Amino acid sequence: MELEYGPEYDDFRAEVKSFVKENEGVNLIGKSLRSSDRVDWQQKLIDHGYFARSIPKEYGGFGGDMDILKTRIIAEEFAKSPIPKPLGGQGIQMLVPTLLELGTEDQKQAYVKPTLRGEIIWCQGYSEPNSGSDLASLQTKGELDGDEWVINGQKIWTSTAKFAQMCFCLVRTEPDAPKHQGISYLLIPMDTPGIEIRPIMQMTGDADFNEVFFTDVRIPATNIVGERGEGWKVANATLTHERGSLADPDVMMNRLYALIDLMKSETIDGERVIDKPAFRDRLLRVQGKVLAQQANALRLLSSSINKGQDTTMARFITKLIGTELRHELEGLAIDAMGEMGTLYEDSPHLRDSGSWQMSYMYFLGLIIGGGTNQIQKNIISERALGMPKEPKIPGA
Amino acid sequence: MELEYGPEYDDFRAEVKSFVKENEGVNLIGKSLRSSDRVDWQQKLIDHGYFARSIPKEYGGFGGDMDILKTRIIAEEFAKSPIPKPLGGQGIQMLVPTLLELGTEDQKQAYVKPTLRGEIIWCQGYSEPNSGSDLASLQTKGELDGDEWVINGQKIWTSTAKFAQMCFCLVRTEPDAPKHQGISYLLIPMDTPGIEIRPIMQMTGDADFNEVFFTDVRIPATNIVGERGEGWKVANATLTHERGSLADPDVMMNRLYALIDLMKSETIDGERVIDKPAFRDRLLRVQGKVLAQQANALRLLSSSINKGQDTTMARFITKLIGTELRHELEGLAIDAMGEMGTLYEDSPHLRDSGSWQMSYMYFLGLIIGGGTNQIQKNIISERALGMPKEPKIPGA
Amino acid sequence: MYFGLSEEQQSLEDNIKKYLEDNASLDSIKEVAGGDSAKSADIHKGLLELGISGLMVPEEYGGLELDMLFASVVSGALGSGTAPVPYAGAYVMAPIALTLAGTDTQKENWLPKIAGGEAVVGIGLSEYVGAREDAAITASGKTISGRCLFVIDAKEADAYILANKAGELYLVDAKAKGISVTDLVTVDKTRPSIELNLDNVEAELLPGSENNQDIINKVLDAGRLMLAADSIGASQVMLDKAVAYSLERKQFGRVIGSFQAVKHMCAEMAAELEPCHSMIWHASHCYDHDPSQARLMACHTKAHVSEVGKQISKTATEVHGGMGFTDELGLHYWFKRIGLNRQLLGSPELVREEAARIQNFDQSPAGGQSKKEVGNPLLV
Amino acid sequence: MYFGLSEEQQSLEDNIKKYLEDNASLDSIKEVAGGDSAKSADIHKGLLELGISGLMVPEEYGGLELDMLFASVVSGALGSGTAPVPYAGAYVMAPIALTLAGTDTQKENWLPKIAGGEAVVGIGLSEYVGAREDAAITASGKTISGRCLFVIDAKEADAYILANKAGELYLVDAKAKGISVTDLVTVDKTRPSIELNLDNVEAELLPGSENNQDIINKVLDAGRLMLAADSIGASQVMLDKAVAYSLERKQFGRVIGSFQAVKHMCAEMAAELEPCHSMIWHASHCYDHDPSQARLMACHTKAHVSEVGKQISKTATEVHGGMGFTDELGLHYWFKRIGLNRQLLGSPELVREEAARIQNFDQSPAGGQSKKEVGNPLLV
Repeated sequence: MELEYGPEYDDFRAEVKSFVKENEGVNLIGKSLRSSDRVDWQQKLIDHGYFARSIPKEYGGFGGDMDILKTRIIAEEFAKSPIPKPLGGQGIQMLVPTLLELGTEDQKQAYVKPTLRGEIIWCQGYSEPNSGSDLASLQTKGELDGDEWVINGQKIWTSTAKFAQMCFCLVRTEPDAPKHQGISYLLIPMDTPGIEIRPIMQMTGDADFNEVFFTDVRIPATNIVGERGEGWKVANATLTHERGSLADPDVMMNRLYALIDLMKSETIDGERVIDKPAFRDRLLRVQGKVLAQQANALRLLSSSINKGQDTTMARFITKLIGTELRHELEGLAIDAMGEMGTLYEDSPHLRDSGSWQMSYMYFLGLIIGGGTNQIQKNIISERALGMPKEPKIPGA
Repeated sequence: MELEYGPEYDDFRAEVKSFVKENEGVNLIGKSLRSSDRVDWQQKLIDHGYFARSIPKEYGGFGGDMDILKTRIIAEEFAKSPIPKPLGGQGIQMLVPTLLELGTEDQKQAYVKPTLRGEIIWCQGYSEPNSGSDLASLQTKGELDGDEWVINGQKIWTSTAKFAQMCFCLVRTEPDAPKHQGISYLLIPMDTPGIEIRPIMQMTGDADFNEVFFTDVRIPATNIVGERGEGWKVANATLTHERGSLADPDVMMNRLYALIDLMKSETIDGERVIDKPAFRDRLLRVQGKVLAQQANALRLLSSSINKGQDTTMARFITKLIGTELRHELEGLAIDAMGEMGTLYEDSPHLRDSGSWQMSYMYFLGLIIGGGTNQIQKNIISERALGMPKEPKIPGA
Repeated sequence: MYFGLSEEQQSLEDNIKKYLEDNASLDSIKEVAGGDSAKSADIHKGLLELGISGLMVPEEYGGLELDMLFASVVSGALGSGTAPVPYAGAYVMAPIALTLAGTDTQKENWLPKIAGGEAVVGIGLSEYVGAREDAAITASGKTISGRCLFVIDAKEADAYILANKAGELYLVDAKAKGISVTDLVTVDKTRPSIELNLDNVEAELLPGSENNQDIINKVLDAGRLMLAADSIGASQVMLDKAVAYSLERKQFGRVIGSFQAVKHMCAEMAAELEPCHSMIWHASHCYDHDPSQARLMACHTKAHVSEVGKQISKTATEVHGGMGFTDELGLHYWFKRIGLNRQLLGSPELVREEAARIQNFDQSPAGGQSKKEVGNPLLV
Repeated sequence: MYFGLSEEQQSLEDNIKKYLEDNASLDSIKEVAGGDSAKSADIHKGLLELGISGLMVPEEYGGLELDMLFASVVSGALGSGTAPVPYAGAYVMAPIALTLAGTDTQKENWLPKIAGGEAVVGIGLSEYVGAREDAAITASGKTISGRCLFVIDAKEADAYILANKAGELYLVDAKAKGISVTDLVTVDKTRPSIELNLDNVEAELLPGSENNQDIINKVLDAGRLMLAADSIGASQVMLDKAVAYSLERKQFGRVIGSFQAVKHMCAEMAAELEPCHSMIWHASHCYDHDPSQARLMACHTKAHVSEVGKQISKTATEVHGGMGFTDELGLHYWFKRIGLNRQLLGSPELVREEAARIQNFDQSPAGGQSKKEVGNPLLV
């Protein structure tokens, strides 16, 4: 057991700290996406190795070694300051690793660098109205017509569709193959004629997601990653990525601190909520769970550095436990505020910009999204505990 | 809404009260089962209509009308006194109603009266080691050989096997029929050669249940209730009876009162546990649940008196909710006592004869027994919510 | 002995549900949530015709003088339909407060108007229940000053009944000088919340409430029962919708309602919710007919239903998958209504503490108020 | 950076588990539970040969002077096998108390014997943690009197270390005059509990503990970590057994582990339990290397693991169906061991309250010790 990162990393942290300090004046609020200011900032981060650190130089990355601890130090130091964070999003987290592993040289050249620089924003076209938990049953159709794919169908839960230039999309191209073997992974420019985007208004009052309709959308035949019918495999590499990223324990811990602060400042008849033992005990139960999650995350971090640590289970449970716990934590905050906890939007007396109600609902969405927690339990029992898959039902 | 029972019942209650008062000296502790004192007491209760009230006189009952409220008044008034309670048990609760509905005249004549009088004690032979939740898969075999059934096989969870004179038993007599249609309901004298009883030691330290082994056990061919192959239907009438009886809300309420008392008398550093708000809040949560259950029970009581009240759901949930709640309640008592709550058997400082630990474990047994709570959830979803049964798996 | 709804109660419930189905569709609720006050006024008008305003008003003042079970039944039906109308405060708590504590003049001035659907009286007890932000009102001569948060049914009300910390009730005309009304925006768009700031506003004490907390407690109990009933109605709809959706929605070649996980989620919701129906009936009955249990039952019903409702609103949303998160299906209107009910008139921890005080847990010795069990605890 | 067990720790765990598999089979445990003390002595002897008694004893007194993570690893392995031997008190808490607070003579008298497996020292902190039955000891001159309940590892001990309410620790020879030992019978038959009654019994203060609660807290933290580790080990076995049983047991023509309900019960157990392994490692590490977090982590680990263990011991029993309720399968030995661990050295509510005091929740203002989140809380 050694929780120190060691002197090399202390030096690195000092370097990051000084970068952060030097750039604390940078402010991109109000700058539009893909504006030169944003792209320049992104490039600066890449040049310093604070972003795209292990991606080869030839594709626009920093070209360094993979180093999870440095990645973590960067995240920690950036989190302490209001300076602009490195870009995230599905293009960077899912598409780039996929292309680097399975894309053609042309695809890597065309897409990786501008994606890293923020010049191309991607959206993900996976889920369909009738294919949620059972994603592999998706029906959006792609037919090869000469040297073009013709795409018809509908996607849903597409989060950045309104801003995206490109969509990485799962499309059924081999209708006669078994369902997992009939899918291809296509790259679709969002300005292609025949694409319509409709935002989905959600319970939080925002519309973070969209439906995307494809009607005779034609794209070049070369816009496929991997072979025809291999799209399921191509996508699965990146799905793994997504699940791991949903429950950052540092964010959870910060949220717990904010809850403690809230319970110290919120009062009932002049008495602080934290001084009411029934509330306090609920807080402490949550704190215990958060600390357990934090330790689990340390173990995962360690296993990504040190070979040979088996963390199958520790990894599979993070989405389930993380989303449920966060929902519970936000719900406790609402109870601590009582009536004031129901305030929302721009109400007078609103606490913390309404983030508690917002997160309470949003994390219910995350309990559902990204593989519902029922699917997560299937996965845990089957892949980590070795229990049997649901038996096949005739005709299903 | 009318919660009073009305003047007729007030009179009846007064009558029962006076009976109870007159007989408060009766004490059967130490009298053996089936002793004449016990049989006489049982007969006295029948003569007054305090037991077997609605069972016809010709079969040894009181011959009165079915009157749930009177039944309840009797139970309430008897519960307040240490006088001996009317007999219970599976013979009276399950076998007698079954025989009255589906038995031959000879069977009714032979068994009902002595069962009511406590001269015959029954045990139930349903579950088998490989047939628990899937009871209908039972394999104990019955073959007709001339005018005798020859029975071979094994039963388990047979609770009163050691004292019983008779066993009502489910036996596969039609091995080629579909599983629900190959079972017969047989009545087996427990002194028949070839029966062996082995007690099952359980987690509470007691052995309330047994395994019963049948080896070439021969009984008269006439010892069948209903037709060959109809045993599943015959048994199901009585299974319904069993499920309803597992969660008496009066017992629950008394147990809650005992818990409140416990939390008032138990102290930590001289402070009463009930004065510790984290414990008190847990108590109040449990109290809320108990009150909800009590109201549900009032509704069920009402529906058994008043026609036309739909209580399908209210009835199906009682076993699930009642056993879980009771287990929770007992567990809270243990926590309230802390270390003292782990004491058991004949330990010094033992509270309430160790009943909290005993019940905590016993109710875990009841969560499992009588149709596990997972099976209960299947039943609720299928029969009360109209959701589909588990699809048939090929080969299963 | 009969435990359940009477035919009249059942038919009142059915009528209101039917009315809301026909006149307060999800689309209408969305319009109201979007700010269409004409729409909510229409719905309100129709419900007034069904008699919701006169249930609690004595016959001599033109009301129906029914018992609390009627009021709960109506509240449950309104919760089922997320009805965007005043009710718990205006038509239950306010008339009870006036009837129990008002002068003849006060009653004559307001009760007939309430019964006739001509006046809405909002009610503000938050300070008494547990003051947030140090909101408080103080009386001085014939005026009161201070702040009341979360005054129920007070948006566009004609008058307010406001409590101070001691539980004394003041009647204030909404047009009186010195009142400023601030909208509070909550998650629940079906029932507006407001804050009142009062600067030497003319006010009449309801004299029965002076030095007598029994009155405000009776008003509070009634309000808590209404909120609980509303949540039960809303929870039942969420469960029903979840079951229905699970029988339509297919994944992996079967309806999701055939998966044991989904079946058990629904069974657990049903098992928690079903006793709540009986509980609110019982508590409402005790309100009128069993004073010894009335307060305890009201507190426990409010708290217990709030916990069950929270769980159901989560689980039912989960059964709906991604669609449960959308505005299109609109499940969140019920989710949020249950969420607001949970916090109004005391969140569960506060209400349970009150239930403990009612039982004198802090004073009485062991064995004091409870009966010891007789016999074997395993005899079930 | 490496978060996890070292090779030495892993191999120590494996060795103890292997030893218990070979020498403390379920049949052996049943014999011990039935009163066969020779059997438990045998198991104890074998474990002493594996070095369990010397882990916490400084090298200069013949011990291994290892860190707390080793002790936790051993405790987890003992919990896995429901090992019927002294450990948390005799070989962890007692040597820590002596090392931190004893005189040189006290150390010389006892530590080598503990390390060598020649002495068992029981430890009684119940009064300090939360006195039941007003159990208390008082010192007068060189003697102490009073009562200690639930003295850990004290059955057949050679000496006891007992705390008073102030947290001062007294060392008492088990053969001293005036001691009477009473067996307490608990549900857990693998570890005996006793009560001591003391009547002017000769006792030595461990002088470091005088007016200094840091010592007893350090001893208490260690004990809580051991109990938590024991429960984690036992819970893991219950989960493993449940999964294994579900893959053997058939109903309805399929193994029950293929039913989604059973799969999800197991998945939920795993999801709750898995982080507990990391938590006990982290808490043990903090015990030695991060004093600012050590007490908080020990309290939270004890409380959290107790809650998880309670749930798992219930659910794993349920997965076993009726067999889970029998002595034959013996699952209840783990169930009850987890049950006793939950209550020893403070039940969860008490320990959480202690965690609150450690964080000064009762004093510090908002923002005092915590950092405010930066940025959007939805950025995950």
